[in-house]
Amino acid sequence: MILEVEKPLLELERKIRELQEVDRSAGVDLSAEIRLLERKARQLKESIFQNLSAWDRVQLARHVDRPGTLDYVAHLFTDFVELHGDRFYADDPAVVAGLARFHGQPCVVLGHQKGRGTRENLARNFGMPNPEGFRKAGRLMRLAARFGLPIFTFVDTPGAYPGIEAEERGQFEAIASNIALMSELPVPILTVVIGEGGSGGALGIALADRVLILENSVYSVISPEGCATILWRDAARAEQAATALGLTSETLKRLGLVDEVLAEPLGGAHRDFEGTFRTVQDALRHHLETLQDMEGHALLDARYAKYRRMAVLGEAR
Amino acid sequence: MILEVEKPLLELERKIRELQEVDRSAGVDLSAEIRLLERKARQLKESIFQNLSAWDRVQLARHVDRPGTLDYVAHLFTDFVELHGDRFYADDPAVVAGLARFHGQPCVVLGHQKGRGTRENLARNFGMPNPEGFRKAGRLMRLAARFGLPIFTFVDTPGAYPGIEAEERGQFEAIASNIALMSELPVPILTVVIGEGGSGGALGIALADRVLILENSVYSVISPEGCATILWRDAARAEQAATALGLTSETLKRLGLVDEVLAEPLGGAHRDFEGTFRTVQDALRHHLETLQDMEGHALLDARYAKYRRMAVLGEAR
Amino acid sequence: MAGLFDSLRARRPRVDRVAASAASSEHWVKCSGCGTAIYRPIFLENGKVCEKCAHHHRMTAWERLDLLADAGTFQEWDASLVSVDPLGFGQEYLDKLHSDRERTGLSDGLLSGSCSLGGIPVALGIMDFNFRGGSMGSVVGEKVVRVLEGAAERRIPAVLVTCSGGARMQEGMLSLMQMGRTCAAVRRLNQVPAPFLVVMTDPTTAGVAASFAALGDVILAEPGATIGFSGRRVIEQTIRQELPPGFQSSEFYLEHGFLDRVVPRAELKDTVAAILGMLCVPAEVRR
Amino acid sequence: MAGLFDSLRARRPRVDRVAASAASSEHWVKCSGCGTAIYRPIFLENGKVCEKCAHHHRMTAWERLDLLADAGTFQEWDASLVSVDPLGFGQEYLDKLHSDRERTGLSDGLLSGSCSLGGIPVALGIMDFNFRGGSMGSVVGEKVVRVLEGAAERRIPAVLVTCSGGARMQEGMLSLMQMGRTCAAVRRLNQVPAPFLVVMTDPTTAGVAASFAALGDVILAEPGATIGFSGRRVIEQTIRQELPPGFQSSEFYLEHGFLDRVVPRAELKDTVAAILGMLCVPAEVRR
Ligand SMILES: [Zn+2]
Ligand SMILES: [Zn+2]
Repeated sequence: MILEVEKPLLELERKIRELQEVDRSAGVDLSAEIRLLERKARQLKESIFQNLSAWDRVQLARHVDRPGTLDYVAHLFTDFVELHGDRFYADDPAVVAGLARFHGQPCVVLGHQKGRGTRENLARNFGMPNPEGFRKAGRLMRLAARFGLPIFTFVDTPGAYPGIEAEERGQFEAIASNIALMSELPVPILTVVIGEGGSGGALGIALADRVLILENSVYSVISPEGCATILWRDAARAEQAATALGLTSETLKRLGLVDEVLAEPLGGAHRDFEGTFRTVQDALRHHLETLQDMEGHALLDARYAKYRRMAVLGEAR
Repeated sequence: MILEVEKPLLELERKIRELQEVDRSAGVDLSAEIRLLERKARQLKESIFQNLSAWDRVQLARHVDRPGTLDYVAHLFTDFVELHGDRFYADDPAVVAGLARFHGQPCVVLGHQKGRGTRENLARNFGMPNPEGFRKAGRLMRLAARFGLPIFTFVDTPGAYPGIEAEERGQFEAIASNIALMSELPVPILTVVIGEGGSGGALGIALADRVLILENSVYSVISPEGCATILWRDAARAEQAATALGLTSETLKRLGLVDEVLAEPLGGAHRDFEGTFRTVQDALRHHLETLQDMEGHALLDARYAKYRRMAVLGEAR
Repeated sequence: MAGLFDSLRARRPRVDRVAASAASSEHWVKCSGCGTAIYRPIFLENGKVCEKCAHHHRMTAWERLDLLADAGTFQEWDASLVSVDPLGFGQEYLDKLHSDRERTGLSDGLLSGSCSLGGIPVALGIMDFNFRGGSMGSVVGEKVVRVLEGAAERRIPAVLVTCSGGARMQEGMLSLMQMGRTCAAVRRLNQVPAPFLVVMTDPTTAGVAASFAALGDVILAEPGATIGFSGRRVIEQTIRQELPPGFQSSEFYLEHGFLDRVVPRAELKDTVAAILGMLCVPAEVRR
Repeated sequence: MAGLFDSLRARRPRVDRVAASAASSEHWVKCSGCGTAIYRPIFLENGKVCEKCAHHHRMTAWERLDLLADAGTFQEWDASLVSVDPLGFGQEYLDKLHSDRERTGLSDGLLSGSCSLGGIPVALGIMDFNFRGGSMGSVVGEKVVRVLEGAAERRIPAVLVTCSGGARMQEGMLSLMQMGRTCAAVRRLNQVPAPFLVVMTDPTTAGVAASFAALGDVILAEPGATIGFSGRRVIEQTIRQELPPGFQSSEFYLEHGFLDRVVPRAELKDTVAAILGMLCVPAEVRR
């Protein structure tokens, strides 16, 4: 998957590889040219990634090669034991959840999981949970609360699945119950928006003491396409809608809706998994330490106070 | 519906009515004969109903005219507002539940509901709950606990529904969760077995501070027919199984598995609704008063202690 | 149900204009259920329920208030709280807010306050579809939270009548966060405990359905209301087939276990009062 | 998984006879999954799992103990608790109890005690199908309750391995009540809190499935186990059609959301230990 915005960069990188190949195989010394191109590539990268539009960010956030929940689980956590099922109706593969250790500390970790490739994507329903996904998450979060374990959630979904059966089985109830539940669990909850934060489907596992967001992730009340359709009856104006919706990490931080923006390696998370994991890991470790010093009651009060503030109000006259 | 055991009595009562008719319409004085027959009928009634076999009791407990949960709700309670739904999958008509007042005291009341007649029976699934029925009951019992309301449950079911979808949606989980829930709700729980107490489907709403049972109700770990099939591969020996299973009110009281046996009017509950309602009402009122004097903690300890004792154990050597 | 709207007061001159917008003429209203023309005074007398097909037409928040609150007991809260344009959507949006305020006599999409309801003191919030489709932005969210907090403080029931297409898109993620804070406020009310009763009216969908509206101790709905998370069009596009009739109606969700009762408008107040009467924890009531 | 049953001790001479009952000859076992004849030492070496089709054959409680408990750590509880005949079912039943005791080396259908499991002190209960089909009467119920209470007292995890067709019919309603008291004991353990882990093996049905077995903080199952509330025959009679293949299997219930994991026997101990290690609340451990 190649994004429009990355194309000049990828082109340059291809050229560098060609020169390197010639340099090596033909015994011609092209090292000066290569260095020059490499410097150019670095500059281009910087200029591209320092000037990303909201729409570019949407593309990056949806990038199929971007690390997903299970990638973070595999690299930031140890001893992961995936647990299944909502104890009511089904196991939803669009949400993965389980017990694990974070720096030795037992915890519950869960998140939306998209697939890579068509088959996996179908199995994972493109990361769009049915009610059972939210209920599985809720069950495991209750388990965490019972045993005093911190909860880590990773957000990466286009949204809750808009299907007939999902509606029949109470998609609205499942989301609401989870949000409410997360407001009352007396254990630290840390959320990272690692890709696409799709509306209620995202918030359904994202009411947290700390909501961190990767620089190029987005988090939006509605998809830009959906917004454009409603506002202008034209899905093609999604780019414009993306800007209007204020869905980028910076805007969310400015409005106080997320707690920290995590810088991605230059070129985006999908171009440097290890660098991304380090950043996320350090941030989670730091925030977990702060939260673990708090009593359950203080934690809940602080959580409530944080959300209590999330409104911009006017006064008439 | 006429039970075998009632036939001689009904025959005699028919004769009395005939004589009365003749007496009235033909102007012949038959009052002496009528009095004689009435005395005979009373004696017959007593001899029949004081010598009921376990199998007779099974028939009486299943009698289609026996008062059902909604009859008790209508006559013992006021202000009933039926509430629906388990908030997960469906509303199960085999279980009715709602808010009501018992002698002015707000409460939650619920129970299995069979139908009268084929159509209603189909709609009510013959009083056999699906998982949703147990979950609705559980939801309302939690509501009761939140607001400190006592809970009344009425048991009258052949058992939990043995269907494919019921199994798919976790019949076993639904029953277990309710039983467990009832052990931890710090409000008085009073149960009356008003008809058929069918195994786990009954216990699913019947773990209570007080379990009362009407004289001719039965409560059994398995239906006599099922037991006979397993033990002797012959459902026709159900009568024998009924005796062996110890499913009558007296046996249950003797084993300490129910708290009180409520005498039915002579002839059975189906022959005197008003009398039956009075008995049940008085008993519930009495027990509620005792329970309402207890703190939540004491209530739970007493409830646990009561069930803790329900075992007959031997010691080897 | 005679004289549901007897107590219309000075502040609500635009109620009639709102009702009129759906009418075929000034004196006649065309039922959107069966097409019958209904004489407006009769229509209003019947609480905007069609006598012929029982279709429940949308009510304004003020009309709903008259339906539910005991006459003369309502004290409005937060009447001057208005929406701003935090994301800079632009003048068009601000103009619409202004005209909706004018048209509805509301500060935003929710009317709230304290009143007594069948003699029971309650904190009451009523959404109005005529104000930006009842969409929930910061102000609606804030007012819902204050209704819930107000009820918790006074240890009285909270009653919320929902009527909303979902989040206020123009406030972006601020509007999504209203789901979070209203749900959290419900849980605080639960812990008091004080009863929380929801009345879903047409429509109650998306962000409002998937937050506080789903969390009532008891959830009632009016007949024929549209309820659900995803919109019909989105679902149809996703599954590439038409939706069955009755899908996402009140009756559908009653059957699927997510509503306690579907209550005709004429019985609504009595039902609400009966339920609250049984759930009310005895407590000194400060108003 | 070499030497799963190395530590067979004096008390368990009848283990082999039990296994032999399903065998085609003394030295060969016929796999009930695929029909393959397996050399008995290999069969036992593999924990009674068929190498060819991976069918998990039933284990005795003692074999299961060797599979799960760290060698030499098991201290049996309530070894002298035996069933009586409270309803007077008769001598035939008493004789069966007697011969099952002889045959299994168990006092009744459940072996219980304390041990360490992967280094973690636990209260452990293991049901044995060879004792009256693993049916739960007063003694099994009592022992389950004591495992749960023992774990609660010591603040250590409870692990229950289920293998049961349901209630002990011959104890009538006494056996039904075991559902109530075991569920209540689970909730007391939850409140400590101490972890409760369930391993469902073939079969786990009816009264055992519908009570404590369904309430594990984590519920594991062995592959291919039959799980459910109602028996196949009862369901087929009710709905008058045949049941689909795989119905009521472990895999079926994993898909339907009622199991956390289906775990092959070879991985069972490690999985249990890993989970308990993460759920264990730090506490002074008294044994
Ligand atoms: Zn009409
Ligand atoms: Zn095999």
